[in-house]
Amino acid sequence: MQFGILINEGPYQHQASDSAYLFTKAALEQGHEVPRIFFYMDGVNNATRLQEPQQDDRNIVRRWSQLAETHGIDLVVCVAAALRRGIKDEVLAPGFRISGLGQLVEIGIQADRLVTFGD
Amino acid sequence: MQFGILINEGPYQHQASDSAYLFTKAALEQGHEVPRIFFYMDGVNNATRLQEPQQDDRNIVRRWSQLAETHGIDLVVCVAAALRRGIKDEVLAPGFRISGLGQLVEIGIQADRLVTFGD
Amino acid sequence: MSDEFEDDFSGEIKRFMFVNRKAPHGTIYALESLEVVLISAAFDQDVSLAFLDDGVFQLRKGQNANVLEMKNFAPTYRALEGYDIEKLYVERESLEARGMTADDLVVPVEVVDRARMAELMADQDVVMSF
Amino acid sequence: MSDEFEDDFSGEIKRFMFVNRKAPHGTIYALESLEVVLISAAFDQDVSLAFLDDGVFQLRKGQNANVLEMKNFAPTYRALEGYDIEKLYVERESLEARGMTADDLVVPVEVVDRARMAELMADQDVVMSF
Amino acid sequence: MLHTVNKSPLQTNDLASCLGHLGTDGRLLMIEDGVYGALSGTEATRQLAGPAGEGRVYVLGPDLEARGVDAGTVADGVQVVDYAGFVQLVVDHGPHQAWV
Amino acid sequence: MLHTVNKSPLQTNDLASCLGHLGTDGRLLMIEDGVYGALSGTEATRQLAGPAGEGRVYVLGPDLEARGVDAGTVADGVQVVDYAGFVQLVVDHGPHQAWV
Repeated sequence: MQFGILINEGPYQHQASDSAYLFTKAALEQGHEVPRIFFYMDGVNNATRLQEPQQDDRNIVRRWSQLAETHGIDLVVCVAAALRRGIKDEVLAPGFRISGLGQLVEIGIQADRLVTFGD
Repeated sequence: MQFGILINEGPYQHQASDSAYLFTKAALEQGHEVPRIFFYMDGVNNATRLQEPQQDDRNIVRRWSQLAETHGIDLVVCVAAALRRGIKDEVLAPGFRISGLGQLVEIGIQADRLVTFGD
Repeated sequence: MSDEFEDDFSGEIKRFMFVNRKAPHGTIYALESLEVVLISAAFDQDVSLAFLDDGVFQLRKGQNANVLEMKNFAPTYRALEGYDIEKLYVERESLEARGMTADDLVVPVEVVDRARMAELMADQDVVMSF
Repeated sequence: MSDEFEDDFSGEIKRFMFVNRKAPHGTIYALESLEVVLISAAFDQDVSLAFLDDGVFQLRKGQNANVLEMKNFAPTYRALEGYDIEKLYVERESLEARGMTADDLVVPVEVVDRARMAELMADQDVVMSF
Repeated sequence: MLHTVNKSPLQTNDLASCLGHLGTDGRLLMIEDGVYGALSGTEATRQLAGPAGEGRVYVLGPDLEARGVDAGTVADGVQVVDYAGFVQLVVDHGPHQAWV
Repeated sequence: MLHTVNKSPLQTNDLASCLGHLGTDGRLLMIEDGVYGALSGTEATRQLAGPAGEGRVYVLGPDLEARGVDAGTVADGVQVVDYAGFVQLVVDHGPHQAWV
């Protein structure tokens, strides 16, 4: 089955992006496909390569990049939400791209399930 | 009277940083002093000069920089919170500086009032 | 308010429901829900909007967020009809708990009771909840 | 867990209360409250911690956030005594509503009723609420 | 002490918890989504009635106006203040406690 | 339809509102801070009892464990699942609605 994932909150502040990661990993392990993850609102803050968590903590951004590379996931960051929060191409981590909200509606249409993580 | 301000949420997602701005402006207009504003947790996302809100929307980061310049406010961003969210010297807007949590406790001690805005 | 247009998108038609449960202005959820709704119009899907709990406050008349230097997006709900988005459901129990009626809202809506709202939700292909 | 030390800071002593009302792990508030508490120890202030509403869950025994790949910071509350932070107040009504008692907590605390908690809050110079 | 509540009482228990800790001298100011607590004829009206009758409950006018709540219709005893009034409440009744 | 609730029922009305819209066939999964809804002997226990008795209520085990709630002590009828179980619930009962 194909899953689309929507993430509406930033890393570390809320558990949303942790839950989304663990859900996505489990879905892939069960043989499902996750063609696209859409980062909206504060969710765009998951995409900055400048982040540097403490040594004993998880690296949320790197986890996304690695998952995307291994499984060919399209990590899409909402352009309007990103611009107003200072997420631009120059700070984007590997695997992320910036695009429009149409990419969210599109995955909603194309995927079998859309799963939302927010606050 | 001297006010310290604590902001725990990022711009646009929550009203906290808007409320803090309007409160600070009102305090200054009434002749009070605001020596320091401390940005903690997602509040550190108020400090990026890369942000570019839509033309018809308020520019939250620029508002802080201008207020700080006009009134000599010390805009302090928590270093640990900033690092894990990708807020570093290279993206800091004018008037902001990165320092430790001790700066928050210090303003709590020195100011007559500490006013908190969060979620 | 849109970032792009995808008028040439074609495919199956799904029932999309946007569920709005948060008050406006305190968080950006209400505004960003409306942004997705407007974009969705370009995809020719079967779109409906549900307002319940504090979400009914999004449609309240007389809002003026400009006093907070914020965007005043409530009038945009009146533009939805022009995008052929006409299914706006508002929960009766939510209105009543807030001392409101349909007359307090900026647009004509269909007021439904909780049981009917639950049926409408269960009848969707995609639910986006804000 | 500290970013810096300011042992040489001197000045007046204020009564600082850290009010904890949120559950741990769902948001970072609980963890970051604890970080400020630890830093405050270096300033020789009169520090107390209040746990009420879902904040009492922060002290619950048996937590293991590592299963979520998150920091497991509950044991750190046991280190507070070493920083001479010994005033931990937990609200009785909040515990009871959650089916908990002081035996369910990772550290010894003073359980107080709501009226007493209100008095303690009113008696502070600085309140940081997380 | 000045307490602020910034969440709707119809969505969270923050207002109720704050009122339970207001004591005999505390002041309450409702801000942001908390201003819905000032709507008359709701469950919150009943909870607020005591301290409101004693003149200890305030609501932030700009947040009311942003949300389309007429300042003339707020619950009995609730006083409407602007941001300057918010500042003055902190001055007169501080310290501040945010029921976030 | 699979509904998820991620807030504590002691802090917000999300669980109550979700239960009011579960209908006769909906499933509920409590995640994140929502797992406190599975504590036995609380107000939430009573609210959940109906659908839990029908086997339609689940709670995410890893979120329970993170918070120190023993999976063996959850309220009657509430079923504990892991992330694989969460995925399967979406497959079996989707679409998904998040009561955020």
